[in-house]
Amino acid sequence: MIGFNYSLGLESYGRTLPPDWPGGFWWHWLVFTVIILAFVMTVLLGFVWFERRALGRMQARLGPNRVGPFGLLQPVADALKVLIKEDIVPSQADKIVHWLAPVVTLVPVLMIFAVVPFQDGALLVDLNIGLLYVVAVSAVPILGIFMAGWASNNKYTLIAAMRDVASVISYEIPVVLSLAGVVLIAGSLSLNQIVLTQNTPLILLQPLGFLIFFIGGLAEINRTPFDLLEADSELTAGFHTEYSGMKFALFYLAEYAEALALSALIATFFLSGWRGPFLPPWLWFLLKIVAMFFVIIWMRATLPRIRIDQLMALAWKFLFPLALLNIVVTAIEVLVWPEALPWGLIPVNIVVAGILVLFLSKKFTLGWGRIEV
Amino acid sequence: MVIKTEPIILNIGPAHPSTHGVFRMRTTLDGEVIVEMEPIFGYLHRSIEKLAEERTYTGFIPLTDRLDYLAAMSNNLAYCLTVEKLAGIPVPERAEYIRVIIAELQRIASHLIAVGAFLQDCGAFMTPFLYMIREREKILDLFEMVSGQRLTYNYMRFGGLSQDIPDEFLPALRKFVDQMPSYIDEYDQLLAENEILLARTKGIGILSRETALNTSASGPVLRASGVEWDIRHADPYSIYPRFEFKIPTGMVGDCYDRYWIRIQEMRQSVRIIKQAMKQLPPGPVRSTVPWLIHPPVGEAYAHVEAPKGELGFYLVSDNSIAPYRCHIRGPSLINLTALRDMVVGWKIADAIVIFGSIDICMGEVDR
Amino acid sequence: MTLVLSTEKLATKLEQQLPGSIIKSNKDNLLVNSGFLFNLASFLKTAPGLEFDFLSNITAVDYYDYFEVIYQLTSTKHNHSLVLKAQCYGRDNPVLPSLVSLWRGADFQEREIYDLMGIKFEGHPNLKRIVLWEGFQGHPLRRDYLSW
Amino acid sequence: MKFEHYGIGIAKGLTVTLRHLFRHPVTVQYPDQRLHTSRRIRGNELVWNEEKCTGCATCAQVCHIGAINIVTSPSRATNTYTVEKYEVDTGYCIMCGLCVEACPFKALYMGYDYERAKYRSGDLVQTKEMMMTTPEKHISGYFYPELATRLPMQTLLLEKVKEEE
Repeated sequence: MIGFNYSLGLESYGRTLPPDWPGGFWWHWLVFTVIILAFVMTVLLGFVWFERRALGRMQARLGPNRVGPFGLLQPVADALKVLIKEDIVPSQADKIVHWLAPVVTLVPVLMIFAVVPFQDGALLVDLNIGLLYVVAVSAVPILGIFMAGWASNNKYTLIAAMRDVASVISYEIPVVLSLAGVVLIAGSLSLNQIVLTQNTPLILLQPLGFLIFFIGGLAEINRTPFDLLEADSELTAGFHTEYSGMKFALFYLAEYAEALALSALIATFFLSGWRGPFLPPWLWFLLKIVAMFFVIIWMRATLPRIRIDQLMALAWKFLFPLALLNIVVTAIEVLVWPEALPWGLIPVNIVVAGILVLFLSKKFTLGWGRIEV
Repeated sequence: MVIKTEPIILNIGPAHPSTHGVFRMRTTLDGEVIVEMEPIFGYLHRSIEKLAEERTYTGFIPLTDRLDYLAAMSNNLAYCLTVEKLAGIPVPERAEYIRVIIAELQRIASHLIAVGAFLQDCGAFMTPFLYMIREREKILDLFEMVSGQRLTYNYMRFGGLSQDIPDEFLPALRKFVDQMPSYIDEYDQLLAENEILLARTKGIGILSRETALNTSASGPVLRASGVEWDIRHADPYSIYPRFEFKIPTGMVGDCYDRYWIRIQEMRQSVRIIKQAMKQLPPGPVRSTVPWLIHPPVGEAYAHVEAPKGELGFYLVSDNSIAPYRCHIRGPSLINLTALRDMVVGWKIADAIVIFGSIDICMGEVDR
Repeated sequence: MTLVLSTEKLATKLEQQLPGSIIKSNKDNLLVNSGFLFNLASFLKTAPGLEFDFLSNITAVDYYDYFEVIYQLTSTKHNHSLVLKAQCYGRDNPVLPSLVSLWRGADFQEREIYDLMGIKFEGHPNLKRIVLWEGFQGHPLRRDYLSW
Repeated sequence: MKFEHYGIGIAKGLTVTLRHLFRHPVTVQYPDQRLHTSRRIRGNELVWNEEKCTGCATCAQVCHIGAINIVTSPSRATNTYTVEKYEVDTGYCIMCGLCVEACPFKALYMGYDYERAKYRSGDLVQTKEMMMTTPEKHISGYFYPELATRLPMQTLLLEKVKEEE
């Protein structure tokens, strides 16, 4: 990619290609699809339980503890309940779009995991443009959400859908730009390759990129404090107001799958993925995902929601310039002091990030205020 | 530049998570901006004023609990003060002190709900609400101890209280009063400096001093607009002149001021309770009043500073056992007058926050 | 302590200002000629030394022969209060001038009185039922209203 | 939105929630764990002492809901009233306790138990026999402080919550 020799411990991890499977590519495809689906679904159920328990404890209550040991089977019970519920479609709704929306939302989220490495080479397909693929696919679910909001024929859902489209399109830009820094250092777009090059977790080398990616990612998956599209105090339930039964469950799953995907991507890009001492790689990967998800839950338990114009202003006036500056700083570092990269630039980068954040925090204001009508 | 779009009409309520009951805001939206708002209520109208005319003076006390059910003790107090004024009933010293303690506890409880619900309207997912519910629970425990009920207390009577406080009340109260300030500090730490909360509330829904007075807003809403008007201080009832307390006033009149004032008032209430506990004299808590009173022909208006504002009862007596006319000046209803002014021009999200910051109770709005 | 103004003195002052406006004054309230109500109220709101800037309460009482509307005025500046009363006759179409243009706080309260007592307030910008629905028969707070 | 405090406010809030993660939750899991209610609780039933009752019907007059239905007949021989029918519709009753307060002969008490939900509203009507004082029926101390001392102390959340200071 750039004229920078990248040999940060690549040899020690050996081959990067997927191992040869007995039946060739199709066996590989089948096994990994099943593994990914099983992994995602089980982890999702675990996450639902984890979020509810953690939120409960943070809110001085217990959380679900009735079904199974420690309430572990609560998500299963919820799933069963939601399966046997009546599926209500509003009479004025656009039936086909209404039906299709949850599928369009959930499937692309699952597709993200195709390129996420669980171990060295253990991934469905090691795309050499994996990062571009992730960025492209992760933008598709808004289509489903907009379909849901539009087809429900309800003003709340429509407002929520418009908010979501606006926020996701805005936040794609800082998110992608923040990933450019990762790519500059790693020298590859393949997610497996990015992990392999991270002898030091990139969160240390790219603190600003991490910050932008985390905030932008939260906004894209609509978690607190950016949960505008299902702002329960404003828009009752947002885009899925008119959904019930299994279709609602799919939206619910998609929401958690997005959170899982964000955690997995942060773990891959910034926390050196599956790499770590002593423990098996997949366990490291899972631990990092859970840690990231805990941070997301923690923020949900604490923070209020921001307003739509503040959300947009945050993207365009705060994160976007920061992301551009981040690229410039990273590019200069990579070009000028390539040999100082692993350790020498960590304090420099952290200081630079701090200064930039402080400077921009001082400089800008958000929001429009009152509009004379 | 603002792009105008085709206006859409959105009914926020009557069944909506953040309308605090069955309140309906019929808003006309231009995109996300509210260009017109009309409050519609009456879904909970029970005609309590008419019911009062069919009941004895004493028999109406339980119904006052159902007005502002988050501050039932204040309603009891206001009604009993009015009847005492109408009929000239003396109140024993000890009862006055206990009334003050109870009313201030009720103010804390109501403000806890108000602030918690307000923060939840801002989008803080349940956490501040549940923390504040936890503290309110302790107050409800105390109320349950004295009155036997957790929400509809029916505790005050003309000329005192229904029963004296039990022996275990004061130690528990002391414990609560010692704990409470640290919890208020914790709420401050949780969200008072949070940038997102500041962004959502500072400068939002400004109610100017003139508009606040002109629209007869009262309570924290009026004080947030910079008017130092607290009936406990301006027109003291009961024994409030004996206590030292400050009246927190806001500078701007925005949502943050209203939030901040409620937090400060809780601190002041704790202060009043501490003073009242020190001075609490022994003695009877109820002067001998017949069950069926026949107040002389006339009328009386008495008001108290209820948690939500000026709560007044206007009673007309025709010397019978039932009020000839009972009018309730509910602060929730009248504070809503300014809602349209505050809301128009802001976004839906702001409208919810502004509405939450007024802190109404639909039981009192519709009556 | 909110000072309850000595109504006798005030009555003479008002009588000088607006002759014929005060029908009766006793210890704690002023009975106002309803024709002069609006002028009197605007005088009370602005006159130096009085400045009743806060209309705390409006209510109406049904005395069968007439309706009496009671205004509780307060001045937050001077901390004094005054009770005004106005009477209107006739059960079919009792009318009083509206004070909304002086104190907007009268808005909902006058609507409530209109809804429950049936007193029309002339000049109210949006006089319609507030807690009951449009088309409700009768006015429940009247003494002769029978609910069943 | 201005980052006036550079995110310190957010960080402060996060510490509060994190601290609560290690605190004991205050939830009471109701049917399994029960707290003692107040000694003065106005439970949703009335308890009636037939011996003390003279049939004066003060309770029925005082009840502003009209939930008490009492029919008495004068018996000339003993110069008393006999209570023929005494019914309380606890479906209408709002547990205000005014009847207990008003009873001049201390014959009426609030119940201490509160779990009296029924499937039919008709079952909520307490007849004379159901209201009689029996040994297994708990009487609340509402308005009877001497009865309150027999009841267990109220569990307070204040004392239940132990903070790790």
